[in-house]
Amino acid sequence: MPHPYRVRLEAFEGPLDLLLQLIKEHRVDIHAIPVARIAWEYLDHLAGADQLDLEDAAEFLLMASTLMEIKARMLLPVAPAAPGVEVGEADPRRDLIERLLEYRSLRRAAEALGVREAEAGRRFSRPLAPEFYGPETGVMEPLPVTDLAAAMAALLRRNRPEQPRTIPREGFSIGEKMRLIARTLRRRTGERVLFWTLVRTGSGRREIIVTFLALLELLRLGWADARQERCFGRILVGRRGR
Amino acid sequence: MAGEGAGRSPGLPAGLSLRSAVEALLLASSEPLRSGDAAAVLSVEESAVTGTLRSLAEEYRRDRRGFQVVEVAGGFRLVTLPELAAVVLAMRPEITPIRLSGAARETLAVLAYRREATRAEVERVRGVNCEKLLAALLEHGLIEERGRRDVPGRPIVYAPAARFLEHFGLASLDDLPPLSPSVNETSGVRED
Amino acid sequence: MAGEGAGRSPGLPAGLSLRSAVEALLLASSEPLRSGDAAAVLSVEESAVTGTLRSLAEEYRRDRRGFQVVEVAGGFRLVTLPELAAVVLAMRPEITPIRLSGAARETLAVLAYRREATRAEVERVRGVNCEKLLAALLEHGLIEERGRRDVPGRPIVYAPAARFLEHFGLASLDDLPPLSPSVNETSGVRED
Repeated sequence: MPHPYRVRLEAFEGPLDLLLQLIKEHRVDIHAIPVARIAWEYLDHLAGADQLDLEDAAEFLLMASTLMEIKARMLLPVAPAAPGVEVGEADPRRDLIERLLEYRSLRRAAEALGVREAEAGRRFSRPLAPEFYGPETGVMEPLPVTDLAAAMAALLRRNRPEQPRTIPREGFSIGEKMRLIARTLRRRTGERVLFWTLVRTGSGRREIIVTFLALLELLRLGWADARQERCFGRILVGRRGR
Repeated sequence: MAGEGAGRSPGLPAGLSLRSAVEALLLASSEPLRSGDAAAVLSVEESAVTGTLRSLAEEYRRDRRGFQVVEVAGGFRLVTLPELAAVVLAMRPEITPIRLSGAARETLAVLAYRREATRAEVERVRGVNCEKLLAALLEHGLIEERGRRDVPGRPIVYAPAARFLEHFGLASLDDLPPLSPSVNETSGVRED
Repeated sequence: MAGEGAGRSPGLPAGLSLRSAVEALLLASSEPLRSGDAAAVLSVEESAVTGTLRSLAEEYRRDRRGFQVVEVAGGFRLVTLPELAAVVLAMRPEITPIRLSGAARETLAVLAYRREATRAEVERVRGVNCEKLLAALLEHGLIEERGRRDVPGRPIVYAPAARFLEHFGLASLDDLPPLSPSVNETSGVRED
């Protein structure tokens, strides 16, 4: 029996959610659930579900059996509770009603939180990725100006003709590599990149190690995450969600 | 975390106002600025810091600055005006705010309004298995483990973490939106 | 990078000033804020943004705020006052302050004592490649580009920036400590 407004089960957070929805459609008081009717419709939904993933469906099925049980017990001439009448101790619906009320209260709380979440998501604080620590805060180690003069004097003394030319060595530090990795990851938001793509081609062992240490530092700071499926396997690096 | 450096107290540099020092700390803080930490660093009374923070908040509002001081997760933070969200996001598309799923919000609501709960308690209220969800929330730092409950099986107790407060813009758990008593349809049943 | 979102232009929200919008962008920007990008996002002329940034810088200085607007390579940035560095560092011990290496000091010294120099000129004095170093100093706002020299190749001319003076507590470049005369004579730095 197809339901006119069949919904996919995944659209519901769980059996309680589905039940609440059905009750709402009938515009009845939770305290006076017409169990027979609701149970029928509930089963319809299960039957009409596109696909019943066993793991996800277990809870829905459990609720179905609870409903059937309540329905059966209500057929027994023990507690003749007319609709709208306060639910008595013996009402087989009591447990279910309490759970529904509690769940509905939770739903409302979650909705209220959702409003706060949306508001909070519209305010942005200063981004403090590790790569910006220094310049971001404008913090520089104090240096007396006399040091500058000394540097210049030394430079001039040293700077005589015929001095052999020094070939500059490639400099790299962990901080520099952190900035580099962070920059790469930021440019590829949502992607994962291979660790090796973070290492420049032709890098020496020392540079690779420094890059790796920089990655570890970013992991420690919670800025990036990395996965390695097995020992010596490839390492996939991504930016960690905010 | 923010308190680590509070041991050293360089104090307020000569010629600078408490206002400008607090402002600088607010800007440079990677987490909500705790007034106690700021007070320790500046060698002043905590009440002086809180007072300064509140008057800064008032000053920014009055001067119609593009940012405001908000109280969140037990501290203070300098944030952009919500009205300017679209502008900021157009500039920095990579910071699209995360919105949690309804299931995640429900789970967090149970933990937040009850202050803490075990997995079984969350599952009883929600009526569904919450194992994966709790693991995901833990991984995102929104909740934390808080010991074990002294009942058979010694289940882990979960509680909202500071990050939860930050994500929802709450100053503390006392700042949670009040649970509205069911207005319509029910016959005077108070919820929870 | 900062320009990614500049294509979309939400424009200035009604009732908000350009000043507050630019201020918000300055705060939320992870990289130096480019006036062109901000102008595109706000749908205004770039000159309006630059003007606003300069008047904000002036306003913060006048009001003795704890932060300032500095112009660094590629844009503008909101940073804490250098005098408050010790306080900020005490609060956030994880921040590694920018430390000027010996090489950086030498390069700055060359630029400062000569007032300005091209990369080739700096390299001639220092005897080593200075490309990366100049880029880093630019990024930190310690030096700035000042046009191009009218010689073959039209190389960029670098000069110490306002931030350099601030960092060393100098009112102007004339306040630099004099170099001992003997040294000065041998190379004729001042004249060149």
